[in-house]
Amino acid sequence: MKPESAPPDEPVESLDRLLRLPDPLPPCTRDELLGLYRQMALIRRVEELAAKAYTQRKILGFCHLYIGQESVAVGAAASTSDDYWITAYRDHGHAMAKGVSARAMMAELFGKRTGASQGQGGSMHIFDKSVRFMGGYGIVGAHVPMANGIAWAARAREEERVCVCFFGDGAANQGAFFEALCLAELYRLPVVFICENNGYAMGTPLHRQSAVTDMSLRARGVGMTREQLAGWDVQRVRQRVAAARQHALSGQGPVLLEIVTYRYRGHSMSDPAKYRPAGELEQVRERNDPLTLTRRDLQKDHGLDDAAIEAVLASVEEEADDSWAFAESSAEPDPATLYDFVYAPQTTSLAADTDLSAARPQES
Amino acid sequence: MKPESAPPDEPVESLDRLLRLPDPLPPCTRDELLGLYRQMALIRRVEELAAKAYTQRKILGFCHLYIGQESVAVGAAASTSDDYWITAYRDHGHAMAKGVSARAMMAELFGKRTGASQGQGGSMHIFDKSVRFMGGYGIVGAHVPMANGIAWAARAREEERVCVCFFGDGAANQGAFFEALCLAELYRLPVVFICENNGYAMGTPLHRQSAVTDMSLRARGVGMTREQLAGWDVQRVRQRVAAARQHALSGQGPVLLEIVTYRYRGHSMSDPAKYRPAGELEQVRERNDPLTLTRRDLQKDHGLDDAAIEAVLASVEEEADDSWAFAESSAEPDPATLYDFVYAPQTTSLAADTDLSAARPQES
Amino acid sequence: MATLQIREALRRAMREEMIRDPSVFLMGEEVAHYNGAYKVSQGMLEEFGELRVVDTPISEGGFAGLGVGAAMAGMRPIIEFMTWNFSFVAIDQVINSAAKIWQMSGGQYNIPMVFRGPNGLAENLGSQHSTAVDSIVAHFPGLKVVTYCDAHDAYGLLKSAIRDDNPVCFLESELTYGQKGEVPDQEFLIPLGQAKVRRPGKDLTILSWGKQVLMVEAAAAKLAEQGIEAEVVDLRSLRPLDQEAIYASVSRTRRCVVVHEGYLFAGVGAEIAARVQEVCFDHLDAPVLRVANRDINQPYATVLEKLVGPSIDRVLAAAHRVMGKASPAESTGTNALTP
Amino acid sequence: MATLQIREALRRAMREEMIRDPSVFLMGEEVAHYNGAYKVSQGMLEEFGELRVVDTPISEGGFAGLGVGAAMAGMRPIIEFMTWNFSFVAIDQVINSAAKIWQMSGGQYNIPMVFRGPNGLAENLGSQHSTAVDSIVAHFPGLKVVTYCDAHDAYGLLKSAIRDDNPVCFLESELTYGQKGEVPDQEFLIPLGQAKVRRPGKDLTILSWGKQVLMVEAAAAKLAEQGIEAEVVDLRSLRPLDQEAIYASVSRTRRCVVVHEGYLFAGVGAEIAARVQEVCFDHLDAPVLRVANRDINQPYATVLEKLVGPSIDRVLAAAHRVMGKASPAESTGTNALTP
Ligand SMILES: Cc1ncc(C[n+]2csc(CCOP(=O)(O)OP(=O)(O)O)c2C)c(N)n1
Ligand SMILES: Cc1ncc(C[n+]2csc(CCOP(=O)(O)OP(=O)(O)O)c2C)c(N)n1
Ligand SMILES: [Mg+2]
Ligand SMILES: [Mg+2]
Repeated sequence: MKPESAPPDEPVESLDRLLRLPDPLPPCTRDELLGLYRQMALIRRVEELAAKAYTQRKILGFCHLYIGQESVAVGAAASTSDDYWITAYRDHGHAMAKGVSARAMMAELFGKRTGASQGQGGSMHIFDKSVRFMGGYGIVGAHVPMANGIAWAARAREEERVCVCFFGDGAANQGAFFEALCLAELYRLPVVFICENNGYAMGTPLHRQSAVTDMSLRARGVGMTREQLAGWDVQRVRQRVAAARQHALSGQGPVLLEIVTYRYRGHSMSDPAKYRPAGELEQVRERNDPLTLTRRDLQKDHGLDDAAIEAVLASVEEEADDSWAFAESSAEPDPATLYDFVYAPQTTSLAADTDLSAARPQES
Repeated sequence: MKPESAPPDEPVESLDRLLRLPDPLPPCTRDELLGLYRQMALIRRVEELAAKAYTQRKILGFCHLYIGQESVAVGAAASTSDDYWITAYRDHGHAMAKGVSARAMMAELFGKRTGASQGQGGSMHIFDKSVRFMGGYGIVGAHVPMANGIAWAARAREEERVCVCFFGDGAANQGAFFEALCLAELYRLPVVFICENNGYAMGTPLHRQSAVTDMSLRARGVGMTREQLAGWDVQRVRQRVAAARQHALSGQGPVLLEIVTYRYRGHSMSDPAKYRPAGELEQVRERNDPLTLTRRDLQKDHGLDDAAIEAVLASVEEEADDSWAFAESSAEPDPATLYDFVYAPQTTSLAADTDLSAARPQES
Repeated sequence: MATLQIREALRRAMREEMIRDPSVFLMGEEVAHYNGAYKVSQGMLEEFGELRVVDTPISEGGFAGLGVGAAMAGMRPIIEFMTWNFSFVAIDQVINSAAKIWQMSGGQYNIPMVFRGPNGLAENLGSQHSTAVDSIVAHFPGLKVVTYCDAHDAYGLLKSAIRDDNPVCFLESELTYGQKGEVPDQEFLIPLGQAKVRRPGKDLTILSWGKQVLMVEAAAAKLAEQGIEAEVVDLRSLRPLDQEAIYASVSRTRRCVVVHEGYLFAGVGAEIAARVQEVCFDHLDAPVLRVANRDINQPYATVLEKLVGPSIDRVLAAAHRVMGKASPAESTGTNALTP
Repeated sequence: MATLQIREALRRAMREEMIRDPSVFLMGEEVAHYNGAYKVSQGMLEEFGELRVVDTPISEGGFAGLGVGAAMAGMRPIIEFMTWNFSFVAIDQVINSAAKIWQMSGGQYNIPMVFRGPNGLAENLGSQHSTAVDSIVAHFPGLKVVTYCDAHDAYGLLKSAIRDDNPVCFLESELTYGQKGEVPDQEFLIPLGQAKVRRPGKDLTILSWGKQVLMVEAAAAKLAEQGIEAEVVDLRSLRPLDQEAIYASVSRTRRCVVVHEGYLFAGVGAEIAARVQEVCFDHLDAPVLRVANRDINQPYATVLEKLVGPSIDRVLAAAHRVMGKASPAESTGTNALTP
């Protein structure tokens, strides 16, 4: 109960605990950084090919490219590789960063049975249980509550794992997002919520969809720990996601990280993105391109020469081309499987086998 | 777009604009305060009779009493009598404070055709168009977005009216509530959101349903102006709602007022409210009862004697008793009207009558 | 053999399954400290603790989604909607997440979970608190939909629902939580998807489910007094639907009435009528009739409310009609014939 | 007489009604600055300004609820769901608020508003983006449910929907927004609740609505080549349903097939089949058959996707079956007969 006198109405700063943890990881070694660079380059190259395949109608439906945002998924993967991930429909980058092969990715886009989701899901619904990639989802905001359940399961089993949940700035207007934040904080669940603020929800710039444009502030209404950071630098993303993970696992509650980023393409393949102010894209690409920045770091901090970088890019090119060839040559799903995806086959025993000796007498 | 460098991560205080407006109204005159007292007493008395009628099965279904919270509705009505109101299922106090007669209220509870909603609505769904009472609703949180639309209409017609929207502390966990706050602030709608924090959502005390127990903080996540106040004193409620109304009408955006209050009865008639800590109810009733406090003010500040107060209470008693008699003697709804409430009769013209001279030529 | 209230039978099912399998947990509004809005989970917090019997804020979408995520990650959540009326703010999680993840993921993630809570009329609560969701949830492939009419079936079916490896919507009723019935002490499970003949008969088949079955049995007893032997079949599971049992009975009796709560239009009753007339066309001596809610929103006042749902009188009238005994068409309440 | 795309016909209807009545406004995601996700509202922001053509954040429940409130307070909102798939996060506002307020308030507040947007399959979008909501919204009394198959009807029906004094769910289709048709220059309105015979025929009646009508017409043309004269009826309005038109046609042809997109189970097709068999029982020479989506969630891959929905082949097979020409039962895709 509240005191009888009028309660204070000054802001309570303890409710705005920023994520004050220092960077927890040692800096990337040369090989680690080169690995992150290669992964970002591979995601970009695979998506460039996907764009091409889309214009050839080998890929159909919606196709939301992640180009420009690669540092977020790859930086996050560098510190949460063994954790659970869940994301929205712009999921190619997340899936590949988490471990889905270029082949399985491309084959899914091509709608083939070798695809990550056997051709059932398509671009928006990449899943891979083997790497704890819990999928991409098409209803904006709806997967955010699911992250809590995944974290619930991990905690119940005493796994040292968080659930990392990616969503967009637009999604931070959905009731599902808000309810999920409330529940996560109430139950102190090990979730790292990552709002990838790329400045737009489809054609709507941030300031026209929200009165607050620092989306990490959403955390304040529910008392959650928060931080906002620029996402261009894959190394910084790696560190701050590591810090958030550490916070969430410590039992102090979940974290909302807002990571500022930018998408180079339209919302989906069918969006010409005419709503951008002139020069905006060029400026971001010029100053903040994750690949360019990392290449610079590799050269400046780790002494890599152009030839070494080009060799990496060549292997990326090869892997991406191979994914296309693989997808193209894979078989279509078998129509005989049409009804296989209604119910999962029952494997849990339905026998009367419960040992009730542990049970207290039944109250009546 | 965000700057390329990492953005600041200190809280931006401008987003927490508290409601700094001073009390806008002159203090209550003696007659005004007596009027508020009478209204609170009438609401309480009618509800006490409703409780009695419920045990006699003259009132059925759910019946959520407002006893203890009267100062909130009555104080708010004192400064928004001509505005639109909308609320949840605990709506008897709001309806009567806004102008629904004791007779229409009681007859609705009795399910009679003379009831405020013709016996169609019952306790949870009191409506009265003639006093801009837009109803009580049964789905927690769902009416909060509707408040925005009512305010939208008022603004579009350039009425000098706000929509006052009442809801509980529990409702402040619903996605609908959050979305409504976001939209209201984005569109700067003239809405006064009043969270009546009575400490419980059914049997769950506040601290077990929300990590944040100052519910006005919900406003911070969306940048809305907010204030928290104790609701025991009907005069203070009157002033702060007036201040909020003034803010909302000034074009500066909506306000979230959290008004701390307490319900004396269980959640509904079927709840024995065993979950309260021992002595809590007694303490609140002893120290903070709205009727007792106002009676004290009337005597201390306006020199009313006991006899004057008792005369008011006698007239309240009479009016409440009359409402029972009226409800009891009213006719049941006519079964022949069963199908009258599916579709409203069409009164808008369906003739081809649009004057298109104002229209620009149709683009093709 | 113990005599249990339905709420006790449901509780026994949940307790046994929670003892059996640590991945089962119960979550919902007021399920823990308050012991359940309708006392179904009485005592369970004490027995299993706060991590397995979990109170939630009023955030149906949030905790339904939490359940889906937990199910994906290997738990077996039981998500209680205080009533199914409130599931509409969470229905996206039921139909777009729970029902589709097995399919979208190409068969990688199954969703072993139960959504449960009271459904349909609970008397004088008005239109926002009286909705039966049967037809909504049964519309979507990927979900199972199960209900019961007595304590025995409530127990055996809920146990199967909890063990089912797919999402199950389990529909209960406030009005019958206190209804008593015999439940064997020995553990048993009732497979989902099997209808049960409650009363054999040769003259017509009355199909129903949920608490309406008891009303239908009372109607059948009256019909018997009039010399009409109605076969009463409790479908118990709407998804999967025990089609064979339906067709077998109707082919034999050649007449069929479907009785259910909830809106008539595009309801499960319509589905059954559509199937029966298709499959049993040559065996039918009369059209399949439906007795469901009249096509209006539920009013508060008793005098109106009691006209809306199925009733013995309306079932009798429909039965007489399919038997070819003239009966005023309007009393069947099928929408085709009433306003 | 102008030839308009369907999106242009819809736009014309909205523009005219907004010119006629200042209380009409359009609200939804991307409707203003982006000119509509599917360009239905192209140019309307420029013409009517930001207070009448309103972009929203991604908060369907929030802005649907805003629309309901505005309608109560005397406005006539048109709420666009970018697609109806996203209405499930807002469906509580549609079915528990919009549909019920007239009733709950005892006839004080009517809700003159339109919820509109594309519905059903849009090709290769997978199961979360391919749902047809016809059966969900039609289930609830208090809502009207309207759809169209060509530009002419799109225009005339949307105008009536906007002027209707009750909440109307208006179902469009991405796939046909670009489809052209003739629309008279003179203003006209088409009353809601009137079916339209698209092709007269004597041998069987095919009932359909929405974009499936065009496919059904193509099927009817093929049937004609085979000497079977199918009457094609476009229902246009599912609520209110033009029952008389249905019964009149079927009583004459004595055979009926219902064709619609969306899930089969407890769908509007089931409702129609249930009614037709009840009312026309003595006139039917064959069971009423349904051709709807197979009872599964929509897969992404084209090779699978194209097997799910109604198709000319499946309509032909159903028609042959009701005509008594043997045809493999499975190809009708009715759930009663296929897995
Ligand atoms: C509930 C719902 N509403 C609308 C949509 C249509 N839609 C798909 S993506 C999108 C924009 C999302 O923006 P944001 O969350 O910022 O993510 P981004 O696309 O920028 O990655 C919209 C409106 C949807 N899929 N789901
Ligand atoms: C969506 C929804 N969920 C659950 C309920 C059941 N319910 C009715 S009132 C209530 C508690 C509401 O608490 P609060 O918002 O604090 O209002 P109060 O009753 O204290 O006035 C609950 C859980 C409901 N009516 N609607
Ligand atoms: Mg974005
Ligand atoms: Mg409360």
